[in-house]
Amino acid sequence: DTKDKKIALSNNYAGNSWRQAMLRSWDKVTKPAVEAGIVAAADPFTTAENQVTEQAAQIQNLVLQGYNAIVLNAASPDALNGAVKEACDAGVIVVSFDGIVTEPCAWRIAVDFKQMGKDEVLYLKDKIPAGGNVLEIRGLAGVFVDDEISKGIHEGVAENPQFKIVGSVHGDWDQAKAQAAVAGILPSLPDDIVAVVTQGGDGYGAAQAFKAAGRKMPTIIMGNRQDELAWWKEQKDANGYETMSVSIAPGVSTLAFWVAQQILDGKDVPKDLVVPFLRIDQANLEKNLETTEKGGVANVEYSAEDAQKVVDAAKK
Amino acid sequence: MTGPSPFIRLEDVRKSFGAVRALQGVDLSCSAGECIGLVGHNGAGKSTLMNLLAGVFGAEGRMTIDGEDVADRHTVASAQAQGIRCVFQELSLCPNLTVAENARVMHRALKGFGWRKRAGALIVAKLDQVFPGHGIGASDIVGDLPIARRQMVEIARAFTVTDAPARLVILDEPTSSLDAHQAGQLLAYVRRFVAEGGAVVLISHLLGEILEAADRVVVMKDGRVVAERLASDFTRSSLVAAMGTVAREEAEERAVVSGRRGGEAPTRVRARAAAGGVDLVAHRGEIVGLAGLGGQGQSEMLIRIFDAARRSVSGITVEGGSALVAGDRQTDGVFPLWSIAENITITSLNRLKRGILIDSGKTDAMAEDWKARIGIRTPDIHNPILSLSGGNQQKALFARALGSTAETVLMDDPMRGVDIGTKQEVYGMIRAEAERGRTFLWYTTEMDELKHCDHVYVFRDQRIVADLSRAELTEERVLHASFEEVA
Amino acid sequence: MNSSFLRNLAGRPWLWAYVAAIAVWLVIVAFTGGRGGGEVLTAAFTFATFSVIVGIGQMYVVTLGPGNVDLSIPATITLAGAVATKVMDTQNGMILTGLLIALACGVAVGIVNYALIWLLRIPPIIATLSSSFLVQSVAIAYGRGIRIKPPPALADFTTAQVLGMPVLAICVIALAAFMELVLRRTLYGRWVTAIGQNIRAARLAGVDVGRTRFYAYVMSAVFAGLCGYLLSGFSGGSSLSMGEEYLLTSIALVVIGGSSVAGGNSNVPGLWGAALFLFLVVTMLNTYGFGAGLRYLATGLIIIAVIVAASARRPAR
Amino acid sequence: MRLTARQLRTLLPALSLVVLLAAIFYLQPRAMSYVGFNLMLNLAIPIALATVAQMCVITVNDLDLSIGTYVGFVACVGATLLSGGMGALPVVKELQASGALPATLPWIMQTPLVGVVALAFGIAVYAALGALIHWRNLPSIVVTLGMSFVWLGLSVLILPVPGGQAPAFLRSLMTLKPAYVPFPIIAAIVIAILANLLLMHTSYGAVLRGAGGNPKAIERAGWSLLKVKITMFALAGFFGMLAGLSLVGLTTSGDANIALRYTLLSIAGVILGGGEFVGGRISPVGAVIGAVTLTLAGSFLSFMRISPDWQIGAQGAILIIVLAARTLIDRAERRR
Ligand SMILES: Nc1ncnc2c1ncn2[C@@H]1O[C@H](COP(=O)(O)OP(=O)(O)OP(=O)(O)O)[C@@H](O)[C@H]1O
Ligand SMILES: Nc1ncnc2c1ncn2[C@@H]1O[C@H](COP(=O)(O)OP(=O)(O)OP(=O)(O)O)[C@@H](O)[C@H]1O
Ligand SMILES: O[C@@H]1[C@H](O)[C@H](O)CO[C@H]1O
Ligand SMILES: [Mg+2]
Ligand SMILES: [Mg+2]
Repeated sequence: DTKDKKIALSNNYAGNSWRQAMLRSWDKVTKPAVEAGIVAAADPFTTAENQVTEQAAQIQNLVLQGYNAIVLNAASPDALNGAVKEACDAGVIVVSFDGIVTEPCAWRIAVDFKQMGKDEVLYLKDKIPAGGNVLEIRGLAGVFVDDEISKGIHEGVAENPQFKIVGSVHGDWDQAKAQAAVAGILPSLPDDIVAVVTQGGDGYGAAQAFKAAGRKMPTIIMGNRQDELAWWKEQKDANGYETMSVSIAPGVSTLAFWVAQQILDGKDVPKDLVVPFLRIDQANLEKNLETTEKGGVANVEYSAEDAQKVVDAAKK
Repeated sequence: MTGPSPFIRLEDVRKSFGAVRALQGVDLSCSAGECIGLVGHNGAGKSTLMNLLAGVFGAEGRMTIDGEDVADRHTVASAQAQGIRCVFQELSLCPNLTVAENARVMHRALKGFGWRKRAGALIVAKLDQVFPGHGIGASDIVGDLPIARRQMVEIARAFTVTDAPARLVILDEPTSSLDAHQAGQLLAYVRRFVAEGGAVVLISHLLGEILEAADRVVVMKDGRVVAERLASDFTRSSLVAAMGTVAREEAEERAVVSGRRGGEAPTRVRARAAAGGVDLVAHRGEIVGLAGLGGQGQSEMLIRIFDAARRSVSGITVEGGSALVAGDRQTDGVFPLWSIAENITITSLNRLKRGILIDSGKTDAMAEDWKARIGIRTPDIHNPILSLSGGNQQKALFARALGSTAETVLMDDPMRGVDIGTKQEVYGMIRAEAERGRTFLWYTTEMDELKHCDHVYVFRDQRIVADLSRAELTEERVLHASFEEVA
Repeated sequence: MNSSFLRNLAGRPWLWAYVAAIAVWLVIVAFTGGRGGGEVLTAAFTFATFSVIVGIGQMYVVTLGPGNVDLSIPATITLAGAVATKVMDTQNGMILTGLLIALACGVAVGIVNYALIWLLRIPPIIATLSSSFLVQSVAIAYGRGIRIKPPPALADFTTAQVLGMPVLAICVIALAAFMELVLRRTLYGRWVTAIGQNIRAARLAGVDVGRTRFYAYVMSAVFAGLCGYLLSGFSGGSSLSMGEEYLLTSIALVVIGGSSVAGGNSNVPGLWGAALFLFLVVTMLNTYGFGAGLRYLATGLIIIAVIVAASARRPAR
Repeated sequence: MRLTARQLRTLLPALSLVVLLAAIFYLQPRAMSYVGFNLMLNLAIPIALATVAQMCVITVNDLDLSIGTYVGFVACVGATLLSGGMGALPVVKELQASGALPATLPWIMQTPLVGVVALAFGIAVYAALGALIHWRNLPSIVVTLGMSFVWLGLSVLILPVPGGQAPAFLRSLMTLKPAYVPFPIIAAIVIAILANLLLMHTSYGAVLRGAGGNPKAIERAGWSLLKVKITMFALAGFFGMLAGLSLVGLTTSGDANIALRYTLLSIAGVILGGGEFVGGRISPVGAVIGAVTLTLAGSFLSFMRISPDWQIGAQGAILIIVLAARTLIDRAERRR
């Protein structure tokens, strides 16, 4: 019974569409849960700037406010451990998702980002068996997610030596920044780029840069943003363009919410849970585009039952 | 040449700043127990010479101290160790520090436990000696003090002694921000200091001060010493003649043109009195003096009037615009990154445009015109303003205000550091402008300058306590009004 | 005559930004063996354009003297972009309305900034930082992070090129020339520089200090608004993070471009040199395949090297 | 006894701190406890130290835009070199995993001394920057802007991904639980007293501050401005190092992007504490209070429970309110 338990969402960044969708999903699922009396409160908190120190302070303040559980999208996998440990010691349940933490006392709802990067290459292997030159767009330097996805990509390329990464730029998961970085490096790259591997939120920018340079459009892996999907659809209709799109669904915050609720309810939940990433292919592009809000991110939200299934699967 | 065994000798020293030859072969010697008066026009090289003595920069030529040639290794630190102190023309205190801390900055010996107390005691004791009744505390922040008190602190600091003696104290226009009373105190102390065996070099454009305090007078012109005699051998006019300025002092005595004073002429400025004071009123074509001891609210009044010409200020009305000549040129006047021309024209730019663009032909013409009219000593008006000597910078500020269209010119003790020849010219200009209908409000700490005014308001404690007409104006009456209730 | 011309040129601090930009460009071209040099320049001009737009506004603010800086530029870019794209809603007919609204966002932010500085006497650094948080919140609440496509005509205009030169860059070069003229040859420009050197002296010389500063802060925000508008046209919509990189960039342009951070001494040509230089440095390091760590390190060292080289040539004072 | 305007202005930072505390206790009475202070304030320690570092630079009319990334660099060094020597570097571990390096490393690669050397290098770089800025008469903003990239680059090289482990002594120091008075409060008081002694009470401190007020006067009094700049920048490097070490002691591991925000926070802290950008007018005690106020402002907001859309804006609003209150009191006092 969790009807007088309070849950808080600690979020370090709200400045992109993924995070906005994440917050909206949280709202959409937790409001009815609070109204139905399943929990007493489910308040979201966001720091002003994307900073470890600010989020650490935020977690400490949430502990002070007497929340029973904190659902956490962390700015850093390690650097919040001090604050997380302090929360655990105060008897607070900490469930991390997307940006997970390594502190053992916390739960982790992880996406296998490394696998995600690898899958991109595997897709290319099927689509372009002959291989060729690849451009890599990375995320924000020094951030765990960036490193994991990139590692996966490089592992994939190592296993498929017909592909060669001829250039690598940081686009900070931002369309405009990715566009500038790609536009700068393109002139120095060979003419025959067959594919662009990305991390999400940068595919459209890459396409723009190729278009502006008058280059042949390579296969650009997309990251589930609506503008990316729309562009892909446009190209598909015009010339049969083929690619795939993959990213973590923002609605995973709602899964974390239910997991926290179940732990508070006394259920036995394993510390490490894995959720699949959300992948869109040529076949289900239209369907996903339809359900994705204009300008938003393709999404999946979780119900209590969905959460139960994920937990059960992990126990096996 | 004179006096007993000089301990400092300069021989044939030269100093150039780029193309400017500031010193072109100067000889000077300095003995214990004498006060040397150093005079010369603006830009003659006086400050440059003193900076050399103080070790601020090196020069060509020979310099011996106690018979030892130090020309190549004379630095600020070694000068101090030799007992040479300097009160620079531009303020050299740290405004963010207290009076005691500023004393510490000067003395390396003031360190270790209790240094603050010792520094405070040292400087306050010296202030008591030089300026009795100064009203300055050791823990006062220098930036909070009015400029006169800041100058007093700096002067007193130069005379304080810790480990190194004070053998020669250089005073570069020390009285420029002091009122007559404080200046008198300083000169009296200089005489005492000299009597006790110290040496002083006193630079001033107030020849009265020089003749009163100095034993020997050195006259400089264009980077050279052109005359050197005992003070008693000079009279005011022979000194002026030696400086090479045409003595135009007779002009000063010219009668006031009638009709300028009050009455029918329209009112230009009216400032309602603070409780218990007199109203300030100035008419078209009038020269109105603001007198009293330093820091009694005269500058504040000028600035309020200045503001009132631009936006409404309660109790003050101004007709026809106003312009201001700052006396504290470092903080109130000069734009240090700009050329002389840009500094002169800033207030008049509205008139110097073609369309909406500033016309450099017109600005240059205005600057050239004023360079000639007021005698700014520079080969090129596009040189930086900071390349000018202090007095010449002040002239540029005059040009800025007089060159504007403002009907009322406010002058905040504007003659600080201006040489006597130029002063006479500026006085003439002010009179001529007044005759043409301009109004002048003139704050000055020099009694002589009040004589140019049609009437004078005496300030005390932020209020006007007396309105003296030209006929009533005497030094006694001004002093009387200035002190009245205090005494 | 010839030597005085050279001396004159060497005395111009902005020269060094161009020297550095050209040097970096040569290094890039050396990598590709001469291929793609023109395309690199096209890209450089394309992206430098946006930095220069905000750099101009920042420069006017910085010229006002020590402590004056506008940290709200990124948030204003974001807000203007979000509001404009939402209002235009992909319709070509709304392009002008969108522009006006983006500029109006700038005016509003500028007024708020100056009100904080003037009414509440908050130091500009903190005032504009605080207001940037507020503006960012407004942008979030208004746009909710949703990315709306710009009207096609706007997108076409912002990406158009003639002979490899972006049309937008040509417009902004003209804008920069105009703003240089304003700085050097108008009353307003003189007033800004006077205030930057000595604010008290400026007031006593009859400069309308309050209004001059007000216009500078409003101008900076308006340019940020314009940048947000054009940027969302150029990159296919607005996003909540679109302004982020312009915080450091706008300041870096001003200082690398040879303006004095102590105020009172600025120039517009340097902004273009610095903007090209900064873009080319990143491109060069990407081209040579530097990892993120080495890239940051090299960027920092190059910036310092340029500023030291420039200082050596400047007159002593 | 009536307060002068200046005295009141010095008291203002403390006053706004008290008001903020009162508001916090009203919203969340639980904060008024040993644990409460610990939780609210332990992250104020590194901020206070970074603020003091920034203040040293501001004293001589410069600004340090690199303090945030420098603190991050120190944290990365602290979490790697200082705890396990070169053996703790991810690069080395990778090489070991791939077999390029032996599983057990020689002594020289395991000694934390390397970390001490790296920290000393940081301070030396700061001192050199002071010298460079003085010699070439460079604008500090540009140089430190460049340095901010340099430190970030070095941090990413040391720790490409967040991680590492803070040395045990830092961890236990930062989690001290002394009797009665919470550790953060003791630390803040010690920092304030230390900085105040150094800059406001020593006799050379007067010279250092004087160099901000009127550098020419300091030079004319025979002091070396070069030495002053070097001293102040080295001090900044020293306090910045303490900030980084205390931070890594709290977070337990390093991250290149950990303290980017400290640059602006530290500037805001100095100003909030009554310091000014130019003229050498600073207040070390005020700066520490300013840093604590900024930290508490975060707690206050979190206790207020505002809609997430407006949470960022509210942080701006609170900065404005704290500073505006200062201006209003200031103005009321002047009118009196
Ligand atoms: N730093 C400098 N750079 C260039 N020229 C200088 C510098 N200092 C002084 N000069 C020039 O040297 C000459 C002598 O100046 P100095 O300041 O010694 O004159 P002064 O006799 O003290 O004049 P005043 O009575 O106006 O103070 C002037 O022509 C001045 O412009
Ligand atoms: N940096 C500079 N560059 C060029 N000229 C300067 C500079 N600084 C000052 N000046 C001006 O050059 C003038 C020359 O000064 P100096 O006293 O040597 O006069 P002069 O031209 O030799 O006079 P005279 O013709 O009477 O001998 C100074 O009055 C000063 O205003
Ligand atoms: O921006 C998003 C998210 O913040 C997430 O952490 C990982 O993918 C990135 O693209
Ligand atoms: Mg002089
Ligand atoms: Mg002078």
